[in-house]
Amino acid sequence: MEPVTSKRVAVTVNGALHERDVEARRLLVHFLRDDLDLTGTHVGCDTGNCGACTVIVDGKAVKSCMLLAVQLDGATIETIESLASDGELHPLQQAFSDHHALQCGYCTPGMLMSAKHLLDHNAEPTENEIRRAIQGNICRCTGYVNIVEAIAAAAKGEVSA
Amino acid sequence: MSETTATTAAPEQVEAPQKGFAGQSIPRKEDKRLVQGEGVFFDDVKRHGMGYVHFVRSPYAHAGIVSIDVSAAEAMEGVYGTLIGEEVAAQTDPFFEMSTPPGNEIRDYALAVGKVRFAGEPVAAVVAETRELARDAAELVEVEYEPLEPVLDAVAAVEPDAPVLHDEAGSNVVWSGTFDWGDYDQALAEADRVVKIDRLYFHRFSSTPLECAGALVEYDRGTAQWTLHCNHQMPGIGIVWMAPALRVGSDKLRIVTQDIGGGFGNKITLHPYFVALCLLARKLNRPVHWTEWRTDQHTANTHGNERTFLDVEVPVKADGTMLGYKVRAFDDAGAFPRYEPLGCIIWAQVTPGCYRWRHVRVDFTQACTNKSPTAPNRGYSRMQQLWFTERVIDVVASELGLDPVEVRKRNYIRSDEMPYETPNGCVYDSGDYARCLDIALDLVGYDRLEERRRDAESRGKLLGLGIGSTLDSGTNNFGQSQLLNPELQFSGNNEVASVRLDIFGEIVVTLGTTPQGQSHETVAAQVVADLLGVTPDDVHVRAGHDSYWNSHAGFSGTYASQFAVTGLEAVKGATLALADQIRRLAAVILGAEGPDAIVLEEGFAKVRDNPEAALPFMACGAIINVNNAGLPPELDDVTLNCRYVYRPPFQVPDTERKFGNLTLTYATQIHACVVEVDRETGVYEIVDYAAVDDCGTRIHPQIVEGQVHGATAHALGAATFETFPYDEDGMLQTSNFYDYHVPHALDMPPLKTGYIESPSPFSSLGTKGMGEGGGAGIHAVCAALQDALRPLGNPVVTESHNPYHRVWELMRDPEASRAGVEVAAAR
Amino acid sequence: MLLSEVGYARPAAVDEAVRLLADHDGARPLAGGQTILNVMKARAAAPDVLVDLADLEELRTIASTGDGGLAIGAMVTSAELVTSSEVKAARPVLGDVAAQIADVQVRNRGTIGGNVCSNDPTNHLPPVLVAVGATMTIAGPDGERDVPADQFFLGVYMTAVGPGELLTRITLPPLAGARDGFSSVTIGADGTCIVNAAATVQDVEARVVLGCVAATPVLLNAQAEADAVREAVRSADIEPPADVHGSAEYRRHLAEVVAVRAVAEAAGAS
Amino acid sequence: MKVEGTRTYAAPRERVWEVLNDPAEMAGLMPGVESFDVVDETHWKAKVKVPLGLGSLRMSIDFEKSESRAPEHARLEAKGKGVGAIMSMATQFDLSEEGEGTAMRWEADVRILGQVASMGQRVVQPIVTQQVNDVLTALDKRVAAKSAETGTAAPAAPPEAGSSGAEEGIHPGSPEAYSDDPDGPTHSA
Repeated sequence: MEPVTSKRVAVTVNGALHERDVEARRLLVHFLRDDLDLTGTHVGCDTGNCGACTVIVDGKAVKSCMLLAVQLDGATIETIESLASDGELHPLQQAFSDHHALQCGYCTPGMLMSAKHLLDHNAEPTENEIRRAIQGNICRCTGYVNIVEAIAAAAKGEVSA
Repeated sequence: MSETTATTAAPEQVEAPQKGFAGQSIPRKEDKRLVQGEGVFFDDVKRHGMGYVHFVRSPYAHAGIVSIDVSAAEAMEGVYGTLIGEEVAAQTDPFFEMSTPPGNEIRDYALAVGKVRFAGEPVAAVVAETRELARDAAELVEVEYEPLEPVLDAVAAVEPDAPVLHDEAGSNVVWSGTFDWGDYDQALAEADRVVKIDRLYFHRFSSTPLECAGALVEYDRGTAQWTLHCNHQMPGIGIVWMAPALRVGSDKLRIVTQDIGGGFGNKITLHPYFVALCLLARKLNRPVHWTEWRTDQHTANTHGNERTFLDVEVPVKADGTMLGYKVRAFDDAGAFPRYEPLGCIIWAQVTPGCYRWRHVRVDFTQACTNKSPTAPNRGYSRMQQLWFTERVIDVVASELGLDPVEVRKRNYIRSDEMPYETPNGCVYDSGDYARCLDIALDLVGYDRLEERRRDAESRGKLLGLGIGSTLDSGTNNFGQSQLLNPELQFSGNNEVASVRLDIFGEIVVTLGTTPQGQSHETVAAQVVADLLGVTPDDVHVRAGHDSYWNSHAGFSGTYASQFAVTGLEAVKGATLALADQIRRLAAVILGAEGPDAIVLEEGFAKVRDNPEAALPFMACGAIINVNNAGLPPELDDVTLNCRYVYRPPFQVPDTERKFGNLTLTYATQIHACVVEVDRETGVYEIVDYAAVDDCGTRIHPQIVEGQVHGATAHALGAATFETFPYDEDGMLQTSNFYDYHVPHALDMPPLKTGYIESPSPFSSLGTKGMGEGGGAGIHAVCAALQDALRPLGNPVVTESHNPYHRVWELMRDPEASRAGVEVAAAR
Repeated sequence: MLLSEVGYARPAAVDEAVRLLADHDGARPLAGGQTILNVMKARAAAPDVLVDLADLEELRTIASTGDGGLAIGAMVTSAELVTSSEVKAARPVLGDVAAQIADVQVRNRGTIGGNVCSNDPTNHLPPVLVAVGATMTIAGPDGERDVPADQFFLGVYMTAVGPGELLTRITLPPLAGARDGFSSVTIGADGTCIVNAAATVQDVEARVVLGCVAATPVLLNAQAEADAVREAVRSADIEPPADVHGSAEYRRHLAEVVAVRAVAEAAGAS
Repeated sequence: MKVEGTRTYAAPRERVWEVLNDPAEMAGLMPGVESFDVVDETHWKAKVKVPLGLGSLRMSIDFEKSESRAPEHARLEAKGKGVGAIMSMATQFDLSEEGEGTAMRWEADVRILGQVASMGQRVVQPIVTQQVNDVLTALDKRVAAKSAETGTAAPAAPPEAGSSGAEEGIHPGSPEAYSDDPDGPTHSA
């Protein structure tokens, strides 16, 4: 085996298989945004702190700016674009709207994916567990107050129709 | 951990029960797209064949540019072209400067010309096929520098032997002047004591919006027009800077925004970058796309104003009544003034803070330093002043052994004095500070304070309570710029909205504003819905801003806490005009007596006493737009497309006395904070926090509360974590989110909120601009720390930023901080 | 944010990984990537080749050793350390400390091997592994060698893992009556570390290891009692780096405080 | 950032001076040198690949010997340029005879500018110290080797590991060599 500077990768993103040649140096977030046009995943920092680029890879929340696309060959990825189905908002999305858990909306996709990862693994989180789950997602608008409330409400199924 | 408690206290002034959507927390119109990742932020916009831009930035804080060689970069495969300062200097004029000499001699271009003045300043730009290639090529640009000594402090910058940044100005002074209001000497004569404080320092930080700056810029050769898909938060002013620099008329620049990932003022002065992009798009005849990265934003975008207060004097009566103050203030503008020197006057909107201080003398100097340029940052310039007033209150109280709550109440402007004219002619419209304070204290359990102190002590902690009393002054009178430079031809303010009824009866609203999370689509729809008798779902508010299609006025934009007044007054004015046209049309069509006989309800124009006679809006839209043959001439002016420009009732201030009303409305924030300090480490935790807000009539309480949460989070971050310090070489020490720690979910204390409503007498809806807050959290934390540390030798908190190590230093050596404070007998 | 061009290989076995690392000058292992990709984004350092360890399943296991200790593969993530019942049973401090590393997303990717091999002074795991007396197993062209944790860390971003070598396993001895503790002061909750300390107390003897006060963890031995620990930190004459989060003096002071707290926590642990 | 210290060598002062003043010898002391050119008696140029553990940082460095009083004092200025990094260093040393051996008092003032500086002082500071230590360790060995060649004195205690390690992300010395005390605990005889 010899190292390569670009490689063909096959990834399943939101249920669809994509095959692309990609440079080894390309970050997953740029692969999603620039190559696959999935622009719901955002970039807010360049050090893996802000979590705006959070997606779920093989069931785990990760920061897509902290992975190379070539590492994902064969992986299954869920992005914000997969959350609503058939025009119906996911309960978390509805709860975020109900509770005014977003202002500018830039951190929201990453925040929602972290919240989904939490609820996928813990159906009844405590407030502290919610805060720990979104510790890796920076929001500069809300002070997190309404985000925490929204996630708690979604967990309890208390969302508006 | 968090709880949100609306106070049970009844609103201050209860009007007739609300009928309609205003006052209700309806679902936000923006949310559906944003929660699905379907918002459109500038970086989501792509064009065929576009090139990616990477800026080559200076590693030096201060250096001459000896040479720039772009040949290797241009020769690289995949590179489309480059731009350097010499080209910029040849093709553009320096940006307009607002100051008087020497500040207005400064020549500010899109790229560094001849010299670099802060680390991170762009010196060249490279465009390539991919983002990565652009950066690769940028590394091949050879720049030879001749390092110069940097100057990194505003006070030092005005010393005669300081290195000068701008040779053409010959001095680092951007602006300086004296403000003298009331009779300070008389105040000294009346005082029983004078409290003196050597130095107070408000630190440099910014709101660091999560979305960094950027743009996709297209150039149309045929029409010589540029289109910028970007996140500029004040396009009107942006164009005023850019068009003359590019030597074109303002119509040649089209600025388009949709969703913006937070602005907080930090996206007002993007014009240097955008002019470079315009030049590249024209030079290369292709769309160019620039994404600023986080490190770039921290090192080279905008910072908030850093201010040093020297030689503070406060004349005080024996009973704790403070008569005013005297101070020398030094404001650090960074390397280029850009939006400055407006910060040299904006603070004066809140000259006495919340207090009845009548005698004020301020010697104000703003200087350039070799640091990133400053720009408005949430609470712009007033936050610094309000921090100063709150520190003054607490230090004076502490030194004279007075209770900080009692001192505040004694000195607060009273609700029965409203509207209140400050010593410099500003008019505080309404409010009840003492009542807000009582609510805040109640929320944090003030009555159990001593008990909680003892409990904390038993756990090795020191507990302290602090108060931050601030005002969010909204709707600038731009005439205040004439107090800095009487030659400037700016005054008043304006905002614009268009409301129309389209062919199928759709109600379409365009705003002059450029929201970045402030929910203008929703709030505008509430106001329109109530006036036209429809629901907010029936009102289509255009997302974002397009300077070609949105109405916009000279001061349009989203800044300075003004939408609830300027934006909504414009929406209301346009809607009323439309309603009037609909009524006139319907009266004719339905054969009613006149427009007054028509009511608008549920999407119909109805004859008041004959519900059977009703014209749906769809018919109105169709009649005027596509079925208008035979309409009588008295309807000639009915277009169902109404634009309204709201102009607040301002006068030009008196430039001699620097006197006049500088702002229309004043929202109040009274915050109370309880901290526990670990005696061993200086680490502290906010264990209780209350924010009480009064922004007059609330159109959408949930959105108002969201702004309160956000402003509080910014203030708490700045109080403890967020700072932009430089080392001796002028290198920023916190250029990423590892070192520039912003509050995370676990860092935020439990927040309690309360409110009262004191409607503004100066806005027709009773609203007041809000959202910036006045940095009350910073002031409250400073006060709480000082209170907590009192048993350890009564150290004085003299800086706005108090990280753990600073608290530890205060505990270890209280005398060092006390040395700068003195209580003198009055003369 | 934009990386320099880099070669990429994803070997299927450890010996192949070792060969790749040996064959290519400037090759570096890519484990979770939560440090190295950041350094590459800043272009502060540029490896020529990344050898992705993702497929090396044998590096992903947590096993109890015969004596009640733990053998942890270098590719075990922080998240796995947090939830591992083996870790909880044998050496719970490791899971407790791993839970304080950054955030969920970083813990889902970041590995124990990457954390110790990057040896950023702010990392939590290096002091813990030195305190518990872990053994680091390094695979190379000539087979495996073991390095005690207290000899593993050589400098910022530098360890005993040499060219053509790979950290494969970290072995923790059984508690055997010892107790572990950890204490840190960070910027905000679980933020960047200012100073940390790990302690292992056996009877009345404490091994205390300070982090973020030097390029490598600083090991001290003292009686497990506050004054003695404090004195041991003082006499270690540490010269911590100063930065925006604390002067050298503040870090020196914190070192005493967190050392005492880590020992107290260990003493109080059952 | 200033680092300074003293060291002693079990070699005569002239021997130490020779090593320190021969550009070719200097080239051998620096970590990761890829090319080294002598421009004239007081000016040299080097291209280096500074080992930083996670990867290397390439730099072009210009050296200027600004003061020289054989065999006791010299001052050297270095200016380095890399991607996102500017390094400037002023170093000077004074040699004095100490019994059979030589004592060296040295100091280095190192400034790092540019994006690398953004990695934070708590990282950059130890790295600089480490690099300085690398040079000093190599100097120890070189003086010892030279002494062995000419048989003038017993060699200083050499570090254990191979010297090429630094380029590969491993440090040549024992862990103590990287303590924050740039003097190192025991490098001299």
